[in-house]
Amino acid sequence: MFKKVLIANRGEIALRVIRACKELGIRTVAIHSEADAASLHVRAADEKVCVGPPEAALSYRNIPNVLSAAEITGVDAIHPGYGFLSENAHFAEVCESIGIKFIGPTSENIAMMGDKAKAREIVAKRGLPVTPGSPGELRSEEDALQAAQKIGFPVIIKATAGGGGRGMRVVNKAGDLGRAFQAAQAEAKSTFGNEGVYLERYFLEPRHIEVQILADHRGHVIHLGERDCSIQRRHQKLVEETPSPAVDEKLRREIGRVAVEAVKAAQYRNVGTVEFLLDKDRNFFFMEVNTRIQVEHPITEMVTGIDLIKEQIRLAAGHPLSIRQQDVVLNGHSMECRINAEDPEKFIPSPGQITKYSAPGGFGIRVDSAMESGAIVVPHYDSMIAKLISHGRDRQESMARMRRALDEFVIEGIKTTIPLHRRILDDPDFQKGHVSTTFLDRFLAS
Amino acid sequence: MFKKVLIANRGEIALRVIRACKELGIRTVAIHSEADAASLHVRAADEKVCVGPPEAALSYRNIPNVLSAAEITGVDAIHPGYGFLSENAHFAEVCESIGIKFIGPTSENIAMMGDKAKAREIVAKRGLPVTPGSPGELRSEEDALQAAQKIGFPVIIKATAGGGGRGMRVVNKAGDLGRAFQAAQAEAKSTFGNEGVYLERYFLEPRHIEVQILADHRGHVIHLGERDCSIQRRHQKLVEETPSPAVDEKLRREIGRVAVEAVKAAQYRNVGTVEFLLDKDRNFFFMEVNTRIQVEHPITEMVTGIDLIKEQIRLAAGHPLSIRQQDVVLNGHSMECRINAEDPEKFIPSPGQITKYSAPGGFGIRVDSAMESGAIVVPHYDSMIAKLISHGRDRQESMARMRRALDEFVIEGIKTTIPLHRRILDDPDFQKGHVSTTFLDRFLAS
Amino acid sequence: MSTRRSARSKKKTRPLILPNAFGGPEPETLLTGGQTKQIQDLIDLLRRNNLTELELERQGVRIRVRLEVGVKPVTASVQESVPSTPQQTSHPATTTGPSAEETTAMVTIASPIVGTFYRSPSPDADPYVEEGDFVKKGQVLCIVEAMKLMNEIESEVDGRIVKILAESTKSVEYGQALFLIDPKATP
Amino acid sequence: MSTRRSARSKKKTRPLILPNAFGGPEPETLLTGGQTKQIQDLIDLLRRNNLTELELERQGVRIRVRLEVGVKPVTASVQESVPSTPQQTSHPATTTGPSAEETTAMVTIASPIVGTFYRSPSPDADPYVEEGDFVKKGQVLCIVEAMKLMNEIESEVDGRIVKILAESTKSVEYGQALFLIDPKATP
Repeated sequence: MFKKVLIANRGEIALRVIRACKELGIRTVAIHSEADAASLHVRAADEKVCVGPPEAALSYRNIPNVLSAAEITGVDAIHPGYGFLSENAHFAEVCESIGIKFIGPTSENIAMMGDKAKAREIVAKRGLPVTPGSPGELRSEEDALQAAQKIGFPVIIKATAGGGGRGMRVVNKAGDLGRAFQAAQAEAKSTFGNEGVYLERYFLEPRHIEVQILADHRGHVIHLGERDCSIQRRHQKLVEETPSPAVDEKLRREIGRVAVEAVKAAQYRNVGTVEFLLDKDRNFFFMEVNTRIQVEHPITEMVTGIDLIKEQIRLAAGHPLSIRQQDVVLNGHSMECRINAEDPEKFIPSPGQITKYSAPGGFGIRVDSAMESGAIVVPHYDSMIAKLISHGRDRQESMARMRRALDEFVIEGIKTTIPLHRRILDDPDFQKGHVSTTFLDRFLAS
Repeated sequence: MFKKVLIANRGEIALRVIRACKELGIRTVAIHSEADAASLHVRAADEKVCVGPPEAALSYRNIPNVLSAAEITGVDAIHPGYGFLSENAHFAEVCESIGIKFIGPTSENIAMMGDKAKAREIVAKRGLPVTPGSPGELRSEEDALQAAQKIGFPVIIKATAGGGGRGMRVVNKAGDLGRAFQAAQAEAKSTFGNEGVYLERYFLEPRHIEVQILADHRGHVIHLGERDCSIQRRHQKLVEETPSPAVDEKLRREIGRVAVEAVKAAQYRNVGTVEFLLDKDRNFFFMEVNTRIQVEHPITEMVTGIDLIKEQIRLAAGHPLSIRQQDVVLNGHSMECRINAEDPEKFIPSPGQITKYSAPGGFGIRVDSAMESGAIVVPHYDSMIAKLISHGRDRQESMARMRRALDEFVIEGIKTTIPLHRRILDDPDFQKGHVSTTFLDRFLAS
Repeated sequence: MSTRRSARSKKKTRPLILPNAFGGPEPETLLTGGQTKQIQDLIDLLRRNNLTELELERQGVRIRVRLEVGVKPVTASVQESVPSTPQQTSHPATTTGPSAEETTAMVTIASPIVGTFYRSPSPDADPYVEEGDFVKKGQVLCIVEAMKLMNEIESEVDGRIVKILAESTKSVEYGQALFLIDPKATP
Repeated sequence: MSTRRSARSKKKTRPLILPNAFGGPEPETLLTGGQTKQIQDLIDLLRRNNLTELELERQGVRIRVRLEVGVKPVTASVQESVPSTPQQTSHPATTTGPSAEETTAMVTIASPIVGTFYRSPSPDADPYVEEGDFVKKGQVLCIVEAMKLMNEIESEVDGRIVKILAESTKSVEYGQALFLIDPKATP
């Protein structure tokens, strides 16, 4: 097992990883920008290194400084968290080359899955269901038109290097395709430095269902059930839950099997998430593999009892899987609300000092956050400041706990999305589990 | 189901009950003394009533004021928490007589089990194992001597109305019996207003094992496994865990069956706890029944997923048990550390203002507390200010989580027992689960 | 003695009216609003009374004003730590306390028990007292009903009823101010 | 150009020494406008009342204003105990910063990268600079090794090296102060 791990991240996920390391008896090194010198994740670690100015590109994404920090502190491994360098194949490769273990999949896994069109190809070749779409990257407008006419409108154009809604365009008819193609390419290039785009059938009211997988170095793969992440605003997840109200035991087995096969096809290692679209007729289609720990991983932990960060670390250290598929038991229901430092109506970021912070507690409530009274939410990074996670014997109890915990949560000095979450939980359709990825837009419009 | 419940308690247990009520959609009324006007449990409730000055006897134990508060707010039921009026048969009886449901066992149950000697008699009559001792209350010194000589020294004299170590005396030889008998009687009278005492064999290094039971109004009874509460200082529990390292599946079934039979013998209703001594040869003996929710109930909740406060409320409202014995599954291991506002070495209470309060969070950690930054720990009540509860897949993980959570817990301005808990968790005997009720005294002496 | 039915009194038979057996505590005014103004008030108070030192501490707020003997200047210190200010939730019959000026040298009669406040011995009887009335120490001012018992609340001083702070038939909590009496007033 | 072996350099071959390509940021101390205003208000209050001392503590900020008897000037001190003060954990090569007086009008040369600090180009060579030396803008002061690359750190000003704040062969983090230079000094 590793003796010392550097956490190449900040905020709640850095603290989450530090906690797991402490429980495993591993020493920790925090890195931080000048803006985060007083942050909780820094104080929670055994050692700390300032790696740059507030701008993420010059600090948390600064590969030379991050690796120098790893070298001068003598760590065995680096945990990248999510975001920043977590899906940077080059970074994973450099780590491997200098003998520092990258806690995550191989650099080849990251590179392969990072090319969304390529990933679809590999999965489709195995005979697994992928969203109908262009076979690979689109070379031209004509190429796009041909593909779109074959699968039928509406279609969605996506960046091959994409994620988070950037470089995406929905096209309803052939006449709009040319302009959308060019716009998506331009946005893809400016955002990801890669203008490659592909297209897929666009589903009208799909659910976003993802499956958590674990894979060891011997190629054994298991899945830990699904997460329903349909509550999204501009492709940013806001509320996640497991099990999905739309997935029964039979569908769970089927979609789990496909997820396991998909990552086996890619010789995938460590933890990952396979994302699917689930249409109204309960057909599901592979979308992509996320080669990192996900923000919403805690809900899977709550129902399985399995600590995913510890599993990541154990798998990276070369341990075989300690759990067999038949040992995975899903207990009850869990839900997560992402609390963002944003105006809950206009979604304008609301950085500033938290004058009072008091997190809810008690049975069935978990809070993952690096915030505290007096902490300053800086404007340089993601606006997510806390994850509120509930667990109950069933969806009803889990929702009731979430409601009372949202009522208890006190964050003063900045605006947060807590009131929005409270409203979502009061919505009758949400309460019945009748949601899709279009739910939130309609909810906000009404 | 009840529409509105008054919580006749304060601090963490009042907040615990308020949370359960909110999750059930029940309105809540907090009561408070003048010393607690600004407390979190008061702000968490829908309504609040000041019931007296700081002295508990004139406020929280003031039956006329508590019942008047229930009347003027129009509640259907009263939850007594633990301590204060929770085991007061007269209070339960008055509640029943004025048509307000007492959330707990019947007043007869409380009265019967409150007489410890009587409870032993009832259980012994059913042929269940009780600690060898006097058949009932001791009438005289000669009576005591006769009983002691029959069962053999050492013996322990206990108050029939007792609890919490008051009115107890260990006697090693016949010559010491007379003085100890008189001292125990006097202490029993001054503490409980009842000088009745009885005696039992005194075990040298027993474990304190207790079984959580649930009983509905139809007489169906189930148990939720045991709790090991052997880490005690002067009969005050400090650390509890479940499952007990000393109890295997076979013993659990056996001790559970006895616990269920014992409360069936008393026609017991609602929730309760049956306390046993477990000797080194794994013989167990009935000690008493606690007719209230226990401080340490959360660890049972963590491994069973069953919300005991909600069950109390449902059972009091006349709902039948929704869980059968075979549906009770124990998942993993849970531990609780009671954080007291006390000097961790001298155990002198440390009231005062909490200048900074920051509770630990993350996976497998639960905190039940009504404290916050700026809160004032008043000297009038119990010194317990927080319960830190861990849960893990096994005892190892649960302990590792507890350790890192104790390290994270920040309470400034007053002294707490956190450093003591940290030391206990580092003790090799504790880590191996080799403990008894004498553990802490030896630990503190070394 | 008299009988009276409260809102929830269906099961009630003959409630008793008990004489006052409680001593009411006096509510104190809290520091709220501009601190500068309050410190100034304390300094003025200190000067007017030729004090050398004045210290006030309540609910996490400590104010200390000191005048060095033989020296003109005064020392003042305020210490406040109030993250836990009580949040007002909907409690039965919330009464905002009288302001600082009103209570100067006034005596407050507070409820010694939790119950229901009645201004008259029975629904058709006249109120015990009205605002402006002069009362004697020991005179009954009202009844607070609790547990089917009617408790007479008596005045602790001679004086004039300046204000009646609770509403008849409404519930009152322990320590809630019921009457404000000016003990200096004479008929 | 020169080669040098660091503590973890078994795999290293021929490291490069790079010229300074970074600009060091200057640390600032801040007092918010609101705080200044509040202190002024307290001083005014003190003066108006000829106080000797006034202390105010609220939510972690304590302000004390004192007027010495028979002395004109006013002393003001602000103590802020932000709940999130960085706890000093064992980080590589912790350097306590120079005190306020020392840094007045001084220029701090900070490390623009994370790495290992070396005062000389090779183990057997003389240090680039010593305390008391006069340096020119652009003159190499030290090397910080990172990722097998030797980065030369140059002076940003003309002046005298007042203090060398880091220890050779020890690691330095981003922004860590390495040298204190007095730009007003002349040889």
